[in-house]
Amino acid sequence: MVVVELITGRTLDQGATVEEKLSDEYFNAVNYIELSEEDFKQLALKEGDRVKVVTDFGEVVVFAKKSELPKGIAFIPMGPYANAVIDPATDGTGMPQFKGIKARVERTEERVKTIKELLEAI
Amino acid sequence: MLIIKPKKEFEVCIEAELTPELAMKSVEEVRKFKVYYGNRVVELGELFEVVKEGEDKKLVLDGDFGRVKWIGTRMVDGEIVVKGNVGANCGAFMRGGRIVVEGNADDWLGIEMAGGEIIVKGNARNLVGCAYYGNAVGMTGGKIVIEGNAGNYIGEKMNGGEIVIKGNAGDFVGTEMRAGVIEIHGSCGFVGGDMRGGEIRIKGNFDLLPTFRKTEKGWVGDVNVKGEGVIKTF
Amino acid sequence: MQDIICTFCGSVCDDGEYDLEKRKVKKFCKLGSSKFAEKERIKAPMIDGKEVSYEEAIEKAVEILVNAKKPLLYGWASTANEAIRVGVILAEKLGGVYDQCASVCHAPGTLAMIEEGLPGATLGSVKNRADVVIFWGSNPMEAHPRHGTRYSISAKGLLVKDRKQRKIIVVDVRPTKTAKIADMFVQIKPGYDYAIISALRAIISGNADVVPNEVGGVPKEKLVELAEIMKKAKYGAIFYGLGVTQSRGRDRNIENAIKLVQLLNRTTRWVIWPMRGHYNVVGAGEVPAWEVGYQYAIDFSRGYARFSPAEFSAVEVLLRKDCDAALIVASDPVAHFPKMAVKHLKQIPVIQIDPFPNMTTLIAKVVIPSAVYGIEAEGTVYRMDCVPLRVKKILETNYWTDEKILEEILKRVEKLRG
Amino acid sequence: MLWIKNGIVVDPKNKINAEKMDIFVKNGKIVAESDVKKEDCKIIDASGKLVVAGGVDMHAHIAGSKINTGRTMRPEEMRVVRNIAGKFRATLGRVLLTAPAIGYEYAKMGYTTSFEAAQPPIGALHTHEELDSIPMIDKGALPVFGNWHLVFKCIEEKNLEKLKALVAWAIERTKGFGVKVVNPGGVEAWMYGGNVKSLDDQVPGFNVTPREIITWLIRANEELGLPHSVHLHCNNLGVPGNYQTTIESIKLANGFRNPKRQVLHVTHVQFNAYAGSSWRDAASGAAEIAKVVNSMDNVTIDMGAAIFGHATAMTGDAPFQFSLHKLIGARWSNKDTEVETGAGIVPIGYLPSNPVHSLQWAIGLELGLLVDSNKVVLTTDYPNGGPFTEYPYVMAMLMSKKMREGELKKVHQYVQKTTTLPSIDTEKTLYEVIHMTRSLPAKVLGLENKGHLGVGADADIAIYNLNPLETDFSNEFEKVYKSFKTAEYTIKGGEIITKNGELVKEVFGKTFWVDARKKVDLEVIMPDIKEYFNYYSVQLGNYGVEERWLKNPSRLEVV
Repeated sequence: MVVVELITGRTLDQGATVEEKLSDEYFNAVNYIELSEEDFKQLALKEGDRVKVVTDFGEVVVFAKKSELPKGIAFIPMGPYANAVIDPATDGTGMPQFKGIKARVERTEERVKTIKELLEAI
Repeated sequence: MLIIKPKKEFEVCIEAELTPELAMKSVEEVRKFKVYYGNRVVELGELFEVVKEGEDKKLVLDGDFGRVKWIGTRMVDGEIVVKGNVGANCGAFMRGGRIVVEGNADDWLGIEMAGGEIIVKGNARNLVGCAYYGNAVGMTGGKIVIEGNAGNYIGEKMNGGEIVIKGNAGDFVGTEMRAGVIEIHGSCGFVGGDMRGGEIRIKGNFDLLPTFRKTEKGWVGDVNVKGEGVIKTF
Repeated sequence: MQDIICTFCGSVCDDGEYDLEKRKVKKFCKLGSSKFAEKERIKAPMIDGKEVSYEEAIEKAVEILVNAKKPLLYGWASTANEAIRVGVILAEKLGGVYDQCASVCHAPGTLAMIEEGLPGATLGSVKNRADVVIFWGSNPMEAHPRHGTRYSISAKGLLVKDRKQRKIIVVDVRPTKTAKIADMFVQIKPGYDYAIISALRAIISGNADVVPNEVGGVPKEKLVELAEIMKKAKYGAIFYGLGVTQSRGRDRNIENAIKLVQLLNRTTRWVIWPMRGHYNVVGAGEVPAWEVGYQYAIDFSRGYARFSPAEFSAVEVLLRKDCDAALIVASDPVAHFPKMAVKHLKQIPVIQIDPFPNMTTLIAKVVIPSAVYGIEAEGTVYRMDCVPLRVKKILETNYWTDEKILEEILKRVEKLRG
Repeated sequence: MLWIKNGIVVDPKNKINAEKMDIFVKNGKIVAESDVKKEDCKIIDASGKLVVAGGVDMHAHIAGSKINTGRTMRPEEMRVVRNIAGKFRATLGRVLLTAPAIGYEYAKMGYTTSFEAAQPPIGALHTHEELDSIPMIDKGALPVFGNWHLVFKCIEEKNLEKLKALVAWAIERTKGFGVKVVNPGGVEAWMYGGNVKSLDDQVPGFNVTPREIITWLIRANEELGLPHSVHLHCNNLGVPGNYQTTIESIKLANGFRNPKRQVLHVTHVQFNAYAGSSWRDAASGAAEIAKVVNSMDNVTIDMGAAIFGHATAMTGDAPFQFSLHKLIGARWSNKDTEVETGAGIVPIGYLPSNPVHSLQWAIGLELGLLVDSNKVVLTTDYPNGGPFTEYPYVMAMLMSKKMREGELKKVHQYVQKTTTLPSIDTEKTLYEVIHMTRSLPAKVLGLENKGHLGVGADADIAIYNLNPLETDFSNEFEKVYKSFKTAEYTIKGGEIITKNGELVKEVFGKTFWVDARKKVDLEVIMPDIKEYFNYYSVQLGNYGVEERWLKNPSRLEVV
């Protein structure tokens, strides 16, 4: 298990598929977490492995990807997977905290849910 | 004393500017008091049971008022006791009297409060004692005590009065504060951004901004506004 | 067809070429090309998944809306001003709540503007004059791919001729694609934007001695270097993004950055502007501002507009269960709201107006498909810098426009409400 | 059809001064008695009431990015509820109003026309969208020219034909009405953090001066024969000592002549009428300015009166707005706009206890009193000097020395020695004040069918519960003020839209725009425009506003 500061945000692929949310392309554009090389190594992951991301606000299973992030920072593209674990509190601003959430990431054998399954589980 | 009790669970939030003045009215009048149930204007009696016990200027809100907003707005004297949670904007623009919340308080507790006392036994959310949107001055007098934790943005633009938080507070305490005292018994995040005056006392940990000078009095700043506010630990 | 206007992101590029035969757009980026590509559509209006006529769907929508104690009317960032205006008036008539996508995007910038104003510029000013551009928590290479070539990074301007004459700085918590092409990258600790901006203000105003050796993961020398660059700029621009608005500090970060810009303007010229996301998220705020006084998080339950993001932003309304019906126009809150907010949305009747099926379609009771602005419908939109553009109709369609659907709803509501 | 019976008519354009007469309306126009069938007319009994043309506001900021930014940054301004949603729209606003509120409040006061005084060309469509959302009144907008690189280029080349073609092209593209000039050259200097300080300062990067910009634009405007003259917001606005710049600018009209109207309109002169060298020794320069204006027959001004209370400074004069922000420490919005123009917004307020604010208040009134009534229009430069809803205050003040004496007691006594207001005995007549609010602004704008009640005029009419024959304007100023605050009837295009301050019917007026393309050869300027569009952030083909996008456009063709 590693502890990370989770960031969520836009990506080019997420943007290009945002009007096709029920497509496989969108599913693939938003269902992963980017981890730093160190964290990736520490979890003994290889590309395509799955991890469970757990925060105070929920948990979600996503695919793991290696990226150039600094150690301790992880990134999930904005979308339903990210939103399963972000902090909904807006602190009176109307804006939930989409970035900078403490999360635990661990290797898992669990399946990545489809978008519909994710929605049904809410 | 007037006891008001919700009759049912509400479908949407209610706006009811309940003040101790109501305790001075007859039960019939109180039942006819207009409250906002979403976009419907309804009589208080439709949604709440009303019981009168004696003549003192006191309101007992018996039940969960967590979805009832604007309780105690502009009150000047008397007392409100909320037996459960209270909704947003409680004690807004309050000038005197006392509000005791036995549960938790929602956002915007004591907006621009000028006098009186608010005691929350549970937690309070964000924007306690702040200036309302676009206004220049927050709390100017009176006292707010939160026995649990408080959220973010406590005492922004505060220009008098006192806020005491027995637990932890969130981020951005006393931003642009000019006068008054904020006391935090637990820990909090950033403190005193662009503070001009007043005092913030903290018992636990906090995030110090890089714009305060260490002096004998404590941390003085914010230098970005040539401020003379003081942050100290106790 | 020439001068086609893109209805994807806030850059609203207006130099596209559309090939009517191949049904393809040229010159646009990956996002713009995807916008103009053919894709799956909602085929027909539906009630509970069953296909119906537009009129039947509208009748049902009206029934839901007029019976609601507090309907939430949300979305609006991907439609035209003409539709937004009808939507705002509808919210006023219904005594509902109007909120728009900015509330989970750039609305903290509006809160900051309430505190300090917004010293800004059109993108054309930046292109012509800016010799220093800072992307703070924004990543145009992914979110606004042509922003750099058209307006900011390598745009060919009148006074600043090209990329070589312009210094590009990225401030972010991670090395983004934009950071890779920048002249300077300042990597900061998540959540320390506010402290870093305070430190820059102190350095610039001659109080560098107070600033500790390291702030938010950045060594003081680097901050001093950044401050020097800012002071020496002839015309600087800060473009901030969701990295600032969606993380710790939110509006307070921006407020602080605006104060930094105010300070810099005492000795040189600087402007600051948000990198707005959707092509007309600016219109979704400007239209209600002139119609009812506020940009977002507007409650009409008392018969007039009130503004309070702490209470009337869509996420807060949903978290407090403070709405009993929802009309979602040109947006997908089910995909983009936190789980707890979606939970309430699943429990109330939802009406959706959108050209494309999305996650909100999956929970909507009434679904009304609409035409795509900029392709099948004409209308006015505001680019991220508030420059108005009239997007074009290129292709014929049988789909109704958002404006027409909303007008029909409004007409019936007015009839019922008198 | 309407028959307004037995009213006391004041109609300065037609030289009617408080005469009892009937007015007839058909198809939205004033017509002769013989043109109506009396039995089909709706009769309004105006016995003992004042009947005048609907008011014309020739300079206000009512639409576009400036006021809308003002609304956004000032939610505290939007918390005054004026109307609850019902048959009519909900309206809000203290001084800054929502678009529906602007229309409703003008109408309640008997005003039926208002012009947006500064339209950034690239933002023209936004201005028009907001104008289209303002109910009740007729509208127009003045695009700004004084800091546009293309204008500088034509002047540098001393090419009048190009400048004329540019003006005609730009007015058509913006669906604008005339030529507005804001701090010529100064806004361009602001792009480098500076300003211009005199008419002969060189504009950075260009071989032109403010003097040349103003003069050349007057020349182009007059050769084009536009309905309105150049509309000038002078250099050095808000700077003590600026009255001299204002006088110099006014004199630039010398040598130009137009039989129909002025050749230069200088706007919100109150803000440009300060003597002294700093705010510590500032004084009024109004008397000197009045002398010059009165001595010329080709210049008009408007007051830009300051009203005590809240206001919001919003102008295209971006460097001034920044100085104001520095001076008072208030919020500040700025908008540098392509290579065209700029703008700024700062919240302000006028306090009677403040010597400078009192001075500003006094200067506005001095201008209204000292300048010939045929040359000064009543404005507050809404919302810069305050709300337009307080025009009746200014009207009453101009007509009553007694009212002024009372008000002078309430303000900072600094004005006693720094202005001539306490010593002015003039009391403008009702006829003059009606002229200053109706027929004169209509004439200044070049709107022939507005501001009067002659046959053929638009049937925009206000009826006030005020009998001019029985009113002592010197002493009954409270009654005068109250009467003008709320018209008994406001009639727009022949329809009753308000009655005693209640809304009767929502109508949407016209937007006037001027088409002077036939007067020029656009091809002389197109190559330059095309070249300059390399430095725009939009395509030339996407620039501008088409007539069919507007709700109710009315084209005035110049031939």
